[in-house]
Amino acid sequence: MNVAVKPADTGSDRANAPEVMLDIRNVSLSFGGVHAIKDVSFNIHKGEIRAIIGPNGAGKTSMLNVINGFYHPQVGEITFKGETRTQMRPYVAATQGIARTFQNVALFRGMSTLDNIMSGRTLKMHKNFFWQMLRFGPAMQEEVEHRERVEEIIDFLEIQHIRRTPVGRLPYGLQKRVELARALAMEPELLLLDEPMAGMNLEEKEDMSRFILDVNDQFGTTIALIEHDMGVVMDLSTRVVVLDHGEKIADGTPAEVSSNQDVIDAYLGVAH
Amino acid sequence: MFYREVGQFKTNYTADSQVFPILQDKVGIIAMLVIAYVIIPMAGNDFFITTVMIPFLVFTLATIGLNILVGYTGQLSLGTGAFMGVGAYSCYKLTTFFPDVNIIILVLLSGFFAAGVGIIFGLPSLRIKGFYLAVTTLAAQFFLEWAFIRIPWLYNYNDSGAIEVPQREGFGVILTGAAAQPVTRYLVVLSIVLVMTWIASNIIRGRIGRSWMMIRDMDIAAELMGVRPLYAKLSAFAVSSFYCGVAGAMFVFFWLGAAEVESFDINHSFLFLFMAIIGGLGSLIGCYMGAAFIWILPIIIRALPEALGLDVNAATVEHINFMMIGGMIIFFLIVEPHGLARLWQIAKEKLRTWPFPYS
Amino acid sequence: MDILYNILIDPFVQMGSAPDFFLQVLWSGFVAGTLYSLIALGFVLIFKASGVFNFAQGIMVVFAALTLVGLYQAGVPAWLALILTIGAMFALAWLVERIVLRNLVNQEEIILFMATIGLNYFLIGFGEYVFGGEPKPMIAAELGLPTGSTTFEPFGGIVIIEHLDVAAVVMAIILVTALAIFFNKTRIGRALRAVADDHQAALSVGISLNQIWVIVWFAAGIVALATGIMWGAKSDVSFALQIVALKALPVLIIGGFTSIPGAIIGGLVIGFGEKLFEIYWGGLLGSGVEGWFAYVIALIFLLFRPQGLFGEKIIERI
Amino acid sequence: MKKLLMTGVAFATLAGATFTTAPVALAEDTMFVPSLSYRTGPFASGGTPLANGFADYFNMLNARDGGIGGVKIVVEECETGYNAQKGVECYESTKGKGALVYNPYSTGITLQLIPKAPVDKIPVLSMGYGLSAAAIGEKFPWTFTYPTSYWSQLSSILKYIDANGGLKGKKVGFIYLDVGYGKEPIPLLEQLAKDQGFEVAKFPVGVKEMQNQGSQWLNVRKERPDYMIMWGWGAMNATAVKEAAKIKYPLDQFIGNWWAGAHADLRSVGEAGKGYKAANFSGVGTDFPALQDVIKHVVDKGGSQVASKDLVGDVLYNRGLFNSVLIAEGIRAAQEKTGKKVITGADLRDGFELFDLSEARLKELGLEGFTAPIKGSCKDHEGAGSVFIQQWDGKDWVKISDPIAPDTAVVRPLLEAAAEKYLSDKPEWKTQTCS
Repeated sequence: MNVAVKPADTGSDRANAPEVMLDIRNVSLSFGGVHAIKDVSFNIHKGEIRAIIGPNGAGKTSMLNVINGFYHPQVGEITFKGETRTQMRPYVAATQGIARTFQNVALFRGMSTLDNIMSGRTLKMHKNFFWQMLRFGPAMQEEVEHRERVEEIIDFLEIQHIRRTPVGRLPYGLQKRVELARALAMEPELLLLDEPMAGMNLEEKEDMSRFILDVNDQFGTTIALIEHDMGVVMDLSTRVVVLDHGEKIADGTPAEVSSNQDVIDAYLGVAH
Repeated sequence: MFYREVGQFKTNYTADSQVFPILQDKVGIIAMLVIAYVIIPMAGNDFFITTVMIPFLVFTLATIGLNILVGYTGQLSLGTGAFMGVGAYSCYKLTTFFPDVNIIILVLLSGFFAAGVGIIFGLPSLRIKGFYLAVTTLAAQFFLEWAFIRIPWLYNYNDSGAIEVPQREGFGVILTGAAAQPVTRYLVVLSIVLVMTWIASNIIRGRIGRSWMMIRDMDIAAELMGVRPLYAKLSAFAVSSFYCGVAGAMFVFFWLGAAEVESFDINHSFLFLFMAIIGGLGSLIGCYMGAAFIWILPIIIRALPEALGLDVNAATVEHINFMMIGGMIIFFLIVEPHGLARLWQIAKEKLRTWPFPYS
Repeated sequence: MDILYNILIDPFVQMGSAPDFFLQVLWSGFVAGTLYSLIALGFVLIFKASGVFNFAQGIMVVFAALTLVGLYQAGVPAWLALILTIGAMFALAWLVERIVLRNLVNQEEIILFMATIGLNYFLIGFGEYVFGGEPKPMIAAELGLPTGSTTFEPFGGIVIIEHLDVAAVVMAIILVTALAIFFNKTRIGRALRAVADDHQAALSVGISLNQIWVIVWFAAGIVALATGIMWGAKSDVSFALQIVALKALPVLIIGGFTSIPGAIIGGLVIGFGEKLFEIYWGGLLGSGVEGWFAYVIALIFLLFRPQGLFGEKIIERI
Repeated sequence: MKKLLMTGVAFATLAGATFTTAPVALAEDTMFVPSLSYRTGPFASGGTPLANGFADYFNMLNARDGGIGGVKIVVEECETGYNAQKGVECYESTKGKGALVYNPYSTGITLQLIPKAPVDKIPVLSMGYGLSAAAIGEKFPWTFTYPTSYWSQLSSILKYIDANGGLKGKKVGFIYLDVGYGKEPIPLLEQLAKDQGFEVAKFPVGVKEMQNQGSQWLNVRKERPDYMIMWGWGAMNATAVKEAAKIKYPLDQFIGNWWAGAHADLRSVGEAGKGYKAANFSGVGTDFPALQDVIKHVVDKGGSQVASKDLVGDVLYNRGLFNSVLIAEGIRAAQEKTGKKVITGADLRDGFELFDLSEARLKELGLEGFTAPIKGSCKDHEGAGSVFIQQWDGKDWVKISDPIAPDTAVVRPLLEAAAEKYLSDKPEWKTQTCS
């Protein structure tokens, strides 16, 4: 086991101490007798791209589920934007600006691409039931305003041509892109991406990598991503945290992590 | 060739999000409205208006209510009949207390009572899904049926145990009771149903409707995107029950004239479910189609032997009717699970590309 | 205070003051519960193996009994009528698989559920068309079922035990044991359990789903026939029985959709519960509470244990 | 696409066929009597013999006499399934064909039709069912409950009990189908209990529990009533008698009303039901010239829907037949009064008020001793007919009492009060004054 790196130290090579957006401290999560996460701590800085990697069953997705409130850890606390909590409902996470995509695409299959992305604006729309009923005046105005925002995202991700298509009919790669669009429509401060490139070919991966970098640059969105493709991880991420069997085995820059013996062992397997 | 949108451009998002963005559709709708408002009242006989059109429209509204819940929010309900009963009984009580208030206002108000009851029985949906939820709606169905019998206050202690529609006027015309003209009742029902369909389509296309569909398609993802299941599900139950309640009040006040609890029994709940399925879950136009299909088909089956000069026993016709409905449901589920609405949509798409089927 | 007394104390006073009657109530609850369990068992068999929530189970009970009685009335001897009815249930299972299930493979559960409601309607029309709508007496004596009753006299009162009810209980026990042996000891039974656990895996080891479906629907048909005979002997066979059969749904909620012991215990809970509640508390509410009591119990149960008595807690994944 | 077209074409054809040919022109010189029947559903056991008897008598008149006054009667059945909603549909779909009168065979449907009758000018004849208060002719000009109403009947049954064991200080159990029909006589029962000093215990049976009455009979055991009166219908009756026998309730103290005493109900109970009693107002068996004519002209010629000849003469078959007799007599009276051969619903209404089914007339009709004489008037729309009590001997019904007249002196004022109450919230209701 490597030396646990203190949050303040990891960013010491930067000129200004970076602002910590999300801080996870000693989180443990178990289902019945199965320990999915064991005493894991790490943090995410504002504006960085943070990768979470690890072999299958390492607890990566569970970690994301903990971050956005879908699972409630038994032990530990989470501080997001200075606010500490042990439990919260997922929609609270959404209101605080956490958006995500899913490992197995979780689009709303009965709806068109446009409606899927519009659904990302749910939290930003406030006109009451009465106006919704009439779809007139303020409600229509609101609908159009948000439609404009959504169209910007559609342009940004280059999916204009599938606007009206029910998402169920789209190929996998495009579904992933629509899912990203939907998350972006929430204008999140922290974007969680669960294997955004799984099952994609090289070209699609390149596109997706470009979009992720663009999002980070243009909107200043902080990103946490799970990814298996090491090349992508090394290229995109600012810092990497490595999980194995629910435990954190390494944390640092891509270069630091890739040379870490525990990580190599975990990936290649080693006789204990 | 005839159904083409070439050259019909939209220059703003308001125009782009219309219900009927294509000119031909607009013409069609106007034609339908003319038929509904002018031709049917003038040409239709009492039988057609009372036995075909009024129940068809009332059932359409109930089906819209059910579809909001099942088709748009994905919560299976077998209690539609009972929620309609709540509407009918509350309208009856309201008009007893306020005999001078326009009955149309009371019919609409009674929807709120149904909505309240709907919310109460919708509460379990926060924890359970699917068939389990269906069984809890059965609890609503049977409990309310019992209440309609056991609480005599609801039917004003009538010896018969039935609610009997009194004569009521509105806008200086007799609207309910035996003396009300079928055409008058028809026009009232038609207007209410059309306005409420329009409102339903607005809600569904807006934020609230989207949040229902998010819950339906993937409730976990919906919650992670900021939809509160509590609000989304209960609002669906409320709106759905409101529609069913208004439909129930119209069912009794503008059609039956008197009703016992059997008019709100579980068979009715199934009837509306069939209408929603055959019409197409998650489609408003499908509600019209499903209601027309399920309602008018038996009438045709019943009238057919006579029209063809066959002497068939009334009971046999009824048996065939049951078999036909049962068979049709299975047939539709196999051939087109998304119902008549999808067939209609496919037909339109084909027409759009006609005569080039592969374009 | 009076209300509290009537709810909390009076019923128990009544139970204590007439213990013979209390025993009678318990017995009738037990018998009703057994029959609920049997219907629920039919549901569970089909749900376990094909994931279909078979709404038509209740109508299958009526249909089986009607076929039996109808054949007998048409002049077929009782034993032959029984064999022919079993044949008819097999034909029904085969047709359902051929016409409905095979064409609806991989559809959503709700679509399959609706299809069984369609089947329900079809069977009502078909049954009445063939056999007529009037209630028919069950040919209990001809099938060798006991009649008459025995009167016990405990606590200075009387308890009447119908021989037929005893037969119903015995039959239920035999049926459940037979099913247990079938599931645990035979090759087909094990295949059925494999299918229940995982369709894909079962397919991959060469178990034919179609065959399995015919078998479970047939098994459910047999259970329906047994239920129909017992229930028909208690009251006549007619389509009014179908609504009673809906009571199996709350039984399932309590027992869980996939658990055979759950179906049995759930049935008994509902049977005992509704009889006791109706007799000792029903009067306070104007009686007739039996109609919904089972459902409300199921509803309350769901709020605390959504997965049923024997179901496992579901961990949601995404 | 092809599938779609085919479906569309099929439906267009169906719809076209129906709506273009639906108004079948009736040939000259017939009168149309719709029969709202139910041969399906849980009440089919009662509805089927009723509908058979109803149709067969008219067919007999057509075959034997060439109709009534030379005009043939066309009977058309419409299946209601004992469902009020379907009943209204049947009403709406047949009233345009010149329907003379409606016999809904369901209290629920009757209640729906009562307000429609004066508007459409078609009388409703609810023969021994429906709204008891409709017996008051001044208040309900368009509704008739010949030969007697539920309330009158109940008073007859109570009279019978009083004469055979006494009523004062006893407990009377009332088990009833929990719909409009079963609840209808409760106000009278409660009133009479007060007046005559007996106790009442009520046992409602929901339509859903008709065949599952275990709890009701456990409650009967708990309450221990001295007598049981049943207002049952359809599958409920047989189950009730079986359950009563099971708990060893003395069956000769268990009396059903006239809808709870049919062959169809008790045949399935058989020996076990021995001793059970029921009220009746129409003769049993085929020992009447009129019934022999029905067998000769209709049943033997295959013109009837009865499943077997043995079923002719059953309680409910004869009841349905009696219903036709009442209508036929009403039509005759109307023809006499108006001098027209083909009458309208309004004429028939007047005919019903002139209605006089005396012993002599019954004999002429070949129905001597079939029922007690009935005489209607403008005031009296129930005819205050008597009922007799019959008992099941294990195989057949045996008449065990003379006709028992209702306690009109007690019932009539109560009926009048009930009629007042019915009209109280209907300011627009049209009554009539009788001289």
